[in-house]
Amino acid sequence: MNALLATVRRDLLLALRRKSEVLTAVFFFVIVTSLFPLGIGPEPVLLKKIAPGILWVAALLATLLGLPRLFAADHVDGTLEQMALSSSPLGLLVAGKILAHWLLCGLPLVLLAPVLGLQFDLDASALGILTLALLLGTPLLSLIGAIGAALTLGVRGGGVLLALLVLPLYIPALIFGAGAVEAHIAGLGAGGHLSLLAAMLALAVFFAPWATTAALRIALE
Amino acid sequence: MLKVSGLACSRGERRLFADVGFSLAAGEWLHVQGENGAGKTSLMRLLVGLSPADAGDIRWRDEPTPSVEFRRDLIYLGHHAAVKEDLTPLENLRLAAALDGIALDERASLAALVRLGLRGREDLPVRVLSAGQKRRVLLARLLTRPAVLWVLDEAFNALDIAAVKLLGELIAEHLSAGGMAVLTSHQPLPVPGGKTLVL
Amino acid sequence: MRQSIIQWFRFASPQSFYPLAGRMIPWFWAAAAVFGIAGLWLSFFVAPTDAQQGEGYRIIFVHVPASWMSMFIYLVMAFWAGLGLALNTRVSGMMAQALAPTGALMAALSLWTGALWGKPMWGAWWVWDARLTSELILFFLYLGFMALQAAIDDPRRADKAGAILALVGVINIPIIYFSVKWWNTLHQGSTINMNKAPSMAQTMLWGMLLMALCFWMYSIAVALMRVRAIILERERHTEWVKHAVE
Amino acid sequence: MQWNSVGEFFVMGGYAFYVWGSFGACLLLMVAEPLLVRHRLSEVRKSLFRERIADELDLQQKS
Repeated sequence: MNALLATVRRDLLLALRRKSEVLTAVFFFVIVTSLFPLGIGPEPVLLKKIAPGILWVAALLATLLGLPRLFAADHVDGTLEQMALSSSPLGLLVAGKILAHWLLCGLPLVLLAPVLGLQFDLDASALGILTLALLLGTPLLSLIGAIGAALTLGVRGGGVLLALLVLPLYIPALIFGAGAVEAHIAGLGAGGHLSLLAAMLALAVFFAPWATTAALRIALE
Repeated sequence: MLKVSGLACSRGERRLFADVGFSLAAGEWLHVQGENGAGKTSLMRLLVGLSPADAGDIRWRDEPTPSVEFRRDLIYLGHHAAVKEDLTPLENLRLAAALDGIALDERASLAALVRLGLRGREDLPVRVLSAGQKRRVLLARLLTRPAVLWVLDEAFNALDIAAVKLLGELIAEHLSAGGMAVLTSHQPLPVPGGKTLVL
Repeated sequence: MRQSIIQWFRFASPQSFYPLAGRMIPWFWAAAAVFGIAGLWLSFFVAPTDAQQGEGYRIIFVHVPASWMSMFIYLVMAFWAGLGLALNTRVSGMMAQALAPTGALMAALSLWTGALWGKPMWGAWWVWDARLTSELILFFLYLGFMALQAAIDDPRRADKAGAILALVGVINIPIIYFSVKWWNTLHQGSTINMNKAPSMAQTMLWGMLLMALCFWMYSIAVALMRVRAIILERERHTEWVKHAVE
Repeated sequence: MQWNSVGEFFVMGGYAFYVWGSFGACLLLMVAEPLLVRHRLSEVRKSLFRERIADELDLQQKS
């Protein structure tokens, strides 16, 4: 467990020295969501209807933006190799890296989403559901994305390939995440969607670090 | 303690080596020699468990590797710098130890850096150091991580005369304390004794 | 039991699997032809005209088998991939690699025939129906698998990476299908559902079954042909391959 | 049998384009795929054959 926390601290420290990489994802999220009203038109009814979908798709693409770097830098300078040979289990270190990725690329989106939701005329309770759905959903995106990042490590055209591998797997998260807000607005209650998101998150927490570790070992061979 | 037998490895369709075997006891070291492309680095990676062998058996304290115990006893330094450019040498040592689950105090890490001649560079980002100095930061891990088996791949490259001599001393100290080492190099090494394996 | 395991491992070597596959291929082609002729006869000459959809419904005789096969092949592919990862047998990875293009083809056929069915029935080439949407996602999963394998140069590494992806995909397919279905009912987009083909007559079911058998045999035959090509490509430097080819 | 003439069979009750488009696409792709695979197989065989001839020539030259 200490090794996990040490990895998180390490990655946060590294990100602190290179702020631009973290801020890119956040800026992307803010700009893309602000572009939609400009492209569609300022009708509040329409904007309100498409807001959950837009915010979710933007969040999905923003997390995707940071994924290629998740393991690449450590792979190039050889620290990943040292991690694989560390006396701590690689799975723990990988879990730490995924957690750090979420803290850097996922959590800022969760915190920003209510502010951006205001642009789309969502009311307070809908904003709350949106934030909650993103809070459950963005770690799921980081976990699934890590598998893709590990599989495409050091591979030609890795970035595009990563998107091709990971985006289809993101669909359930998108459906339930955006669906939660829509269901709430429609007065159906978001409980079902949110609990399904939580169930998928639990499944991913269990499987994804394991699959990522296996993929990393293959990439290091 | 380290026993290797019948090791075989191929890259793609090309067979690099087959039936490689050796054993090391406390205080012994092995010099792996061979031309470029003979498979020295591949052998090192097989040995530490980064890549799987086509055939063969590697045993550490009579247990098959890679085991947790083996990883705890092992330190492997390869071609890569394996240091973070944005961090200082001190931070690099401390974080590497933390990932291994080793508590490293300030004094021990400073002592390692001073020993490797990095006095005055502890708080500079590694980015601004020269290639040889980066290499020294990596080598400082030999002092901060208590390992029995040192596997050093081309560790003497990019080092100046003083550093080569220093690394030779470090290895000799390690051996006389009952450690073991596997080294690859083209040139003769400044370490007395040792077995030789030619690929 | 022990004997059969040993037997299995014997065929798991590319050298013995290559001629075995060669011997099996004609039989699967023959079976595909027989089932195909019977199925086509049933679907065009025995199955009656549908009261609501007229003759247009006959598309299900290829649409449904193609959809079934596209899903089934992914399962088989994941099975081989997982086996290769667990037992480190070389043929397993090659089988997984050989199945992927055929699976993708089936998914593409399912989408194409689905669109051609949708146009006269729903008045649109594409509707975001739960089945069509999951089929599209399955098609993307196949493309991802093939792209990943093509991008990695070392075939052994490509096999292993592909295996992990296939296993992750196989866990995800039910989740994706379920989520798309949920999404579909929430939005109430299309009301017609493909699996409720009106009053499925016994003969229709038989026609679909025979066509599905034809597609199945076809898939095996093509996959075996492709695996033979892959074996020769990968093992080209071994002695036996040099002697196997005249 | 519900077809009175060959022409009626091909018209497919007005759905000719959709029905034949579906069956035709299946037939086309399911003929094309084996042909492509066979081409791939014969390409490998040819290159293996070339290699063998080259090996033999190599041996002749040495002896």
